[in-house]
Amino acid sequence: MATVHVNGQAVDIGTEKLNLIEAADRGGVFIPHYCWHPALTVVASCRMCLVEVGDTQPDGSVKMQPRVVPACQTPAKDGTVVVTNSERAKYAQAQTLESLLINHPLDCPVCDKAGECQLQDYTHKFGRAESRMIDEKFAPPNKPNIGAQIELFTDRCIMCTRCVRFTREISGTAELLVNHRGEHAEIDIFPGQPCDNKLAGNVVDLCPVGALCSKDFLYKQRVWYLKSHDSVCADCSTGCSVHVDENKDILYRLRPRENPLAQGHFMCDEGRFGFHYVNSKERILRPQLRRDGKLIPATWEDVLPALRRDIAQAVKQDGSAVVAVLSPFLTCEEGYLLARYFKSLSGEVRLALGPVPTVGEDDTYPKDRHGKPVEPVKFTIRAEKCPNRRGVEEVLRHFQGEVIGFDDVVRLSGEGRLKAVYAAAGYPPRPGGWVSAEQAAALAKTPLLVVQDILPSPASALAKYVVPAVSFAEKEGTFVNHAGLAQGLRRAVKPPAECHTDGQVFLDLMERRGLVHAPTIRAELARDVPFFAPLASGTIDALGVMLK
Amino acid sequence: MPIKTEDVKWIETPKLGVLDHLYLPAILEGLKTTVFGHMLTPNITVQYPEVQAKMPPNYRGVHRLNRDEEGRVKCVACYMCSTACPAHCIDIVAAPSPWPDREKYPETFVLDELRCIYCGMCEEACPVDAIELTTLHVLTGLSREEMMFDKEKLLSVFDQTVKDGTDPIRTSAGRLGPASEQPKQAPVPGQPGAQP
Amino acid sequence: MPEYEPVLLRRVGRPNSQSIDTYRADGGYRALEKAVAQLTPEQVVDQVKASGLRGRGGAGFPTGLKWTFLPKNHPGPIYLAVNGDESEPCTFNNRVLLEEDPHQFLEGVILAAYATRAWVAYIYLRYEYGRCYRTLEKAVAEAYAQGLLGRDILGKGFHLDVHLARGAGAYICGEETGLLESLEGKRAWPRVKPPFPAVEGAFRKPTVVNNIETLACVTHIIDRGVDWFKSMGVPPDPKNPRDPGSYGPKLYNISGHVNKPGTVELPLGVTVRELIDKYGGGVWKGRKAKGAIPGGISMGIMTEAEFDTPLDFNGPGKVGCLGLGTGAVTVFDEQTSIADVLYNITRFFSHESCGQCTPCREGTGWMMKMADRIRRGDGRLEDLKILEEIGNAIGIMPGTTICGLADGAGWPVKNAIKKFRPEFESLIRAGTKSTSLQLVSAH
Amino acid sequence: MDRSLLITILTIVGFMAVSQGIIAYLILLERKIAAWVQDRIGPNRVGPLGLLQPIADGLKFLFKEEVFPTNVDRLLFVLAPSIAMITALLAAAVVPFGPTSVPPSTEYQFVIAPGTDIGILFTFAVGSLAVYGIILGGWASNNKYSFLGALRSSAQLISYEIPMGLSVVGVVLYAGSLNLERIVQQQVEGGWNVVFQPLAFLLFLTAVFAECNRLPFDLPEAEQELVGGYHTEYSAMKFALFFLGEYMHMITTSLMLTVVFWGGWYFPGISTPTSHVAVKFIVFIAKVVAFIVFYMLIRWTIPRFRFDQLMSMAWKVLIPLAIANLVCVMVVREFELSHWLLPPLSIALIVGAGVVSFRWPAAPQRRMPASLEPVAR
Repeated sequence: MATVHVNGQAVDIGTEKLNLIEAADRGGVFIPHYCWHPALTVVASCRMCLVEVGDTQPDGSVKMQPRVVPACQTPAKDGTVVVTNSERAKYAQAQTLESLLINHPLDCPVCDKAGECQLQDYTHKFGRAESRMIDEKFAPPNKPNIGAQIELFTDRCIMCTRCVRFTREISGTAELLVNHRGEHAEIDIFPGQPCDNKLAGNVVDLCPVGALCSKDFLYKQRVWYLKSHDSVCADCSTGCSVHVDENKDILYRLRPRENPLAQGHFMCDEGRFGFHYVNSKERILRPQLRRDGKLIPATWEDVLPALRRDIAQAVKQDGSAVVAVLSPFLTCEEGYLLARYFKSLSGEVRLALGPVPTVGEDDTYPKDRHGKPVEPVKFTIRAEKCPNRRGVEEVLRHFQGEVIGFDDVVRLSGEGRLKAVYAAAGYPPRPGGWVSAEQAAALAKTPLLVVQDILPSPASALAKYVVPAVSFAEKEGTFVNHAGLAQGLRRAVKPPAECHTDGQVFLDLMERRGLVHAPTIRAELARDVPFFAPLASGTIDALGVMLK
Repeated sequence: MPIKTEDVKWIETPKLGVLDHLYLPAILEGLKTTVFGHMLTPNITVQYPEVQAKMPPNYRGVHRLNRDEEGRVKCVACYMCSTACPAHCIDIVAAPSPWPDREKYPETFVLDELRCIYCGMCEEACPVDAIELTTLHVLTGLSREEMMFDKEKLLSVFDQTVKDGTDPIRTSAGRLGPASEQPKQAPVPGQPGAQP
Repeated sequence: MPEYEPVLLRRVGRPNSQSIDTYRADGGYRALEKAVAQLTPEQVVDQVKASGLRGRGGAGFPTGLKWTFLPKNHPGPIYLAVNGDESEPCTFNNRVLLEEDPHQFLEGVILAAYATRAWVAYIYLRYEYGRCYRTLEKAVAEAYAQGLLGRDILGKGFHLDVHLARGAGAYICGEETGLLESLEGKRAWPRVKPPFPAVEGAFRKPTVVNNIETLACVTHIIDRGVDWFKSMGVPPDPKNPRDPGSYGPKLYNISGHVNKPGTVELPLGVTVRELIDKYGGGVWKGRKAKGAIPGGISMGIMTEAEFDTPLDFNGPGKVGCLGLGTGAVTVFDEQTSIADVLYNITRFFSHESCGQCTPCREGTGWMMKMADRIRRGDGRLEDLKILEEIGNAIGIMPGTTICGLADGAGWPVKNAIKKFRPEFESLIRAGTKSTSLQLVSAH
Repeated sequence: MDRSLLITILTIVGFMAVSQGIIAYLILLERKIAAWVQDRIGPNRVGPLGLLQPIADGLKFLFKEEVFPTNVDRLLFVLAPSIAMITALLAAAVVPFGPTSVPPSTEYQFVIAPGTDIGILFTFAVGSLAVYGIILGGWASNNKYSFLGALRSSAQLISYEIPMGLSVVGVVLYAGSLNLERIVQQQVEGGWNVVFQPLAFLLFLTAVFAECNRLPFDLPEAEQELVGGYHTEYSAMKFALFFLGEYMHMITTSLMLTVVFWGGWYFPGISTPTSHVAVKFIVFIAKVVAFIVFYMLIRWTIPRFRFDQLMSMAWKVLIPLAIANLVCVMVVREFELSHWLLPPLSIALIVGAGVVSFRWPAAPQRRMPASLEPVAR
């Protein structure tokens, strides 16, 4: 058991190997830092985390070191004494901040980072009010094409080299480098080799100032307008924990949320920039039903009773000819409600798993210079491009023991053996789509085809009923990732005016009263399905719950 | 923030004399002020609309968007004004600027003059002195849409005020703050500070 | 004091001094043979330790002590890195040694490798030292040919390979860990210490880094014995408990405004005035000296009045300089504007700062900007205050940087302002340009 | 038909008509004076110099909707403004509005009811009824503010009746009559009462300000605190009636001041008993107008009293002084001392009051909490 004294307060750090920044953090003392990042190597070059350090001698006295030392590089040992608020430490930090601002342009008004900029924050908290520098600042030209998604505002860089180390240590692609020397040092790329790896977007998050900016988000919003919601990325089965940033119900960006159980600190660009369909103008905005061969917009008041009636009729004719397709983009709760609805109509109704989009192999990082993966793996982009196959499968297994594939549904439908298909899709737009034109034509042979989806697809064009679905950012629920980690989705934006969340639609189909409330349903799910038993309380904390 | 003790000014009740206790002298004094101090002095009211009032230069009226020397909009779309605005009447859409000497410019800039409370916070917040409140105070319109001033309209207010010579004066330091002035000397290519 | 007989430079100027044959004829490789035959590596280390040899690269760290820092019984490999990146301005003593007598140095390398049980020695040479490189290349080939390098040296079962590496053209490559980074083919960004190179150096293996002149001295310590070595120099200063004494010969460079610039070998402890007047032929054009840089510009500045300071490891510290440094004395005469000196110094360090640590990267640049402004006559009195403050605040001594470059950058600035403040103040008050700029505008 | 009855009816009609018209223009005058005092111009849009403004106002009052809030007592709600108006008018019945002569006289008397021997009593009695209208109005409105206004009004009017009555008793004693014509006549013979009883005049003046609800004593309506007080819920013609009542009150009290203290139509050197009746009339009216203007000027000069100040002034200052004044007059009359003794006595009383007030032990001060005691000044 090791005890560290942080500003006179004893902090027990157990047996963990921590540096002083982490140890002080345990004691509630924040030590400012730029170059240090828990996932990257220590270079101790920004000199922002300078503190006074001492050791407790065997006789109990404290021997302070004669100079300030960087906290990031100093391991916390039993008896280490850290002083962050002494005149000397504060002076060293203020001096570093003044230095950083020597060549940093004060263009905060036009800088996208303003508001979440660590240089701003630390200067406010630890720095001087005014710079004494009166000479001209060195302002190298911007590099707008340092990456397809990244722009480098060279003059704002404070040379923490987090981005360089990221590309070398996490992605392994090593596109970024430091060029020139001294105050002329700048981040650069090799000519013609932009930073376009699949994790490149992370350097924007890593950048403590506004030097590396995401072109996707550039100038779209000032960050202080954004409201952040904890959620889960729905783009692959890694299930990265993310912050969903929105303003006035428009989704502006996703940022990775540190979660050691899920993905660590980072997320891939596919997920990061793949959310734009949520704001799409193409979305299915209201329920539609087919009358005289044409799909016409309708109200929920019309559609829901008709839907209930038609499905009940089909079940009455032949329960086994009714199929509900549960896409792996449904939350566990939604899958559970839909399964329960159909199973309550008849035990013979069949439940199928929607198509599971899979692209290539799992993509692991870091890579070596030949693009081959290197051990140890620090980040994985999964081939399975859906967030909740495991969760939905577990629900299906519970209700009918086996999982019917989507191809079987298409085949049965093409053979004209089905009376009704309810396809709860909710797929984001990805190349190829979730259903091809042929598959859609086969599905359309079923007299009652209900398609619930976010965007129009060949299947929705042929469906008898089209029901709007909502995206991951608009609903609450649980996703279970590839490893069995159940994470909670929080609603970040309101769905379009006439869209009901999928869970609400299922609830209404069941004629259960009230609004859908994820924790309640989750508790029910945990009671009914043993796999989800750890979720019995209905709540999931920010890191999620590991299901076995 | 609590008020500091040294900032508190204590005022004591003045000691009244015998005459003061009679009240009558005070009443007469008051009447003197009423009659000779105000009633018989010239009026300062202006007969609007026959006579147009000349507003003091720091009057806060209709906004304008300033142009720089090259006639481009000075605004850099930093949203400081819309952030500072207590009435949430400024709506900006930023975009990468088409000019090399700055990074950002307002693609659209819409100010709802009906919603505005003319507090001047936008002017205070602007880091480049792009938005200013002019002395124009006659603001009428027949529809709400008409009162949504867009970028062109706000720039035209600038043109008009410049033509009329009714530039607002905002600070004792001069017409504009130091931040708004571009560096005077042309940057030498290749030298530090040269713009890309 | 009797006329000193040079040891390190004894073969300089002799015909064909670079060849192994003449070297052997002059008694070369005698020490190596003696050591390999009679001494264990530990005994070699002990001898060097006992001699009180301190690193000639600038910091003056006891060489024997450094060697003992290596982990005991390490499975290897252990590396010996030789710091030949002599880039301190006005310093050229290594060059003389390499160009004129490479085998003397090479013998030191082999001895050091023997003592430290290193398998491989990397000689990291400043890129600009092309001639040194070629001489050394030839010398190494000769040594290999005679079995002094390679496998089973002198039949005693110890191996050593020597690789020459040419530098990357930066001052920072001369910093111990910067050199190692550069050796590994990376950007010469000094490493965070700990771990020290003796534990984790080149290619993450234990590494000893020594200066060329130091290793040349090792040859003679083994050859002539500890007592000979200790007979020269200055004993420890009783007033300075941290001074272990300065023993042995030292190469001094004299440059700047003197009549006869060059390199001389003298026992440690000669005074600056003696160097200038006796060996440098006095200040040029009959002028008086204004000051001098005692040992490379990172050591600070001495005024004329301080010229009687002895140049040993302890001496310059007594007048506020950082240390002995490389022993390269650069003199500037009374007509030199101190603002020019300051600008030159700050410009050098701002150009050479590696850009890793914020205080040094930005501080050196800022100092240059201020020095430039003062030089152009636009200085402010508060600039002096800021310069002094930065000089004090950057470097490993206050703890704000990784390597010592910033200390070296701050020291001369502090010295200049402290020792020449009246001149700065009158210059700033008058708002006049410095001498050099006046000359430029006059032409 | 009796000729005198005809004259009386004509006088009534004339007085009513003219006074209403005058009131309308008094409102304009008040607005103009307010504007001038505030460096403005005042109403000038309707007609030349805004002279048609009263007509516009009147028309507006007439055409506005008669609002009856839901919970009012409808009967009293309508009755209240009428009472306010009627009492004000009734009070004017015995007050001269022009030159008069001592009854019995054959000359035309500028009074509606000439020769009323209880003239002053009548005026006071009827004038005091005005509070009835206000209280009823405040009560009937069923509104907190109105009710508070009404309560204040009742307390205020009852308090100020006493010093008003007492201050006039001195004059009445001196003149030996309650008949206003006689009081005028007495002043024609013996000089203006204001000269002999300045204290009584001041007391009366103060009291009538309170009686008329004029600033600085307009607490019953206090816009800032009570949103108009008793007339908060009133609009249109009913409101106008309150307004008319108030202005009628003002006119009546101005007439009273002129008649009782300032010698009515008499002005030494200009308007003597032998002067032409027109001269007398003009002098009389000039005095009245001067008082009305004085009312208006005071409105923009002195801020409103606090209610406790108002009450303490009535009970602690005005009433004792009025009694003292009365005693002085009684003493002079009883012992038939020279009436030139009265002015010094009166002034001595005023000064005495000031000295007493100055010397009086200060009312208990509200102490600051110790923590807020000034530390360094």
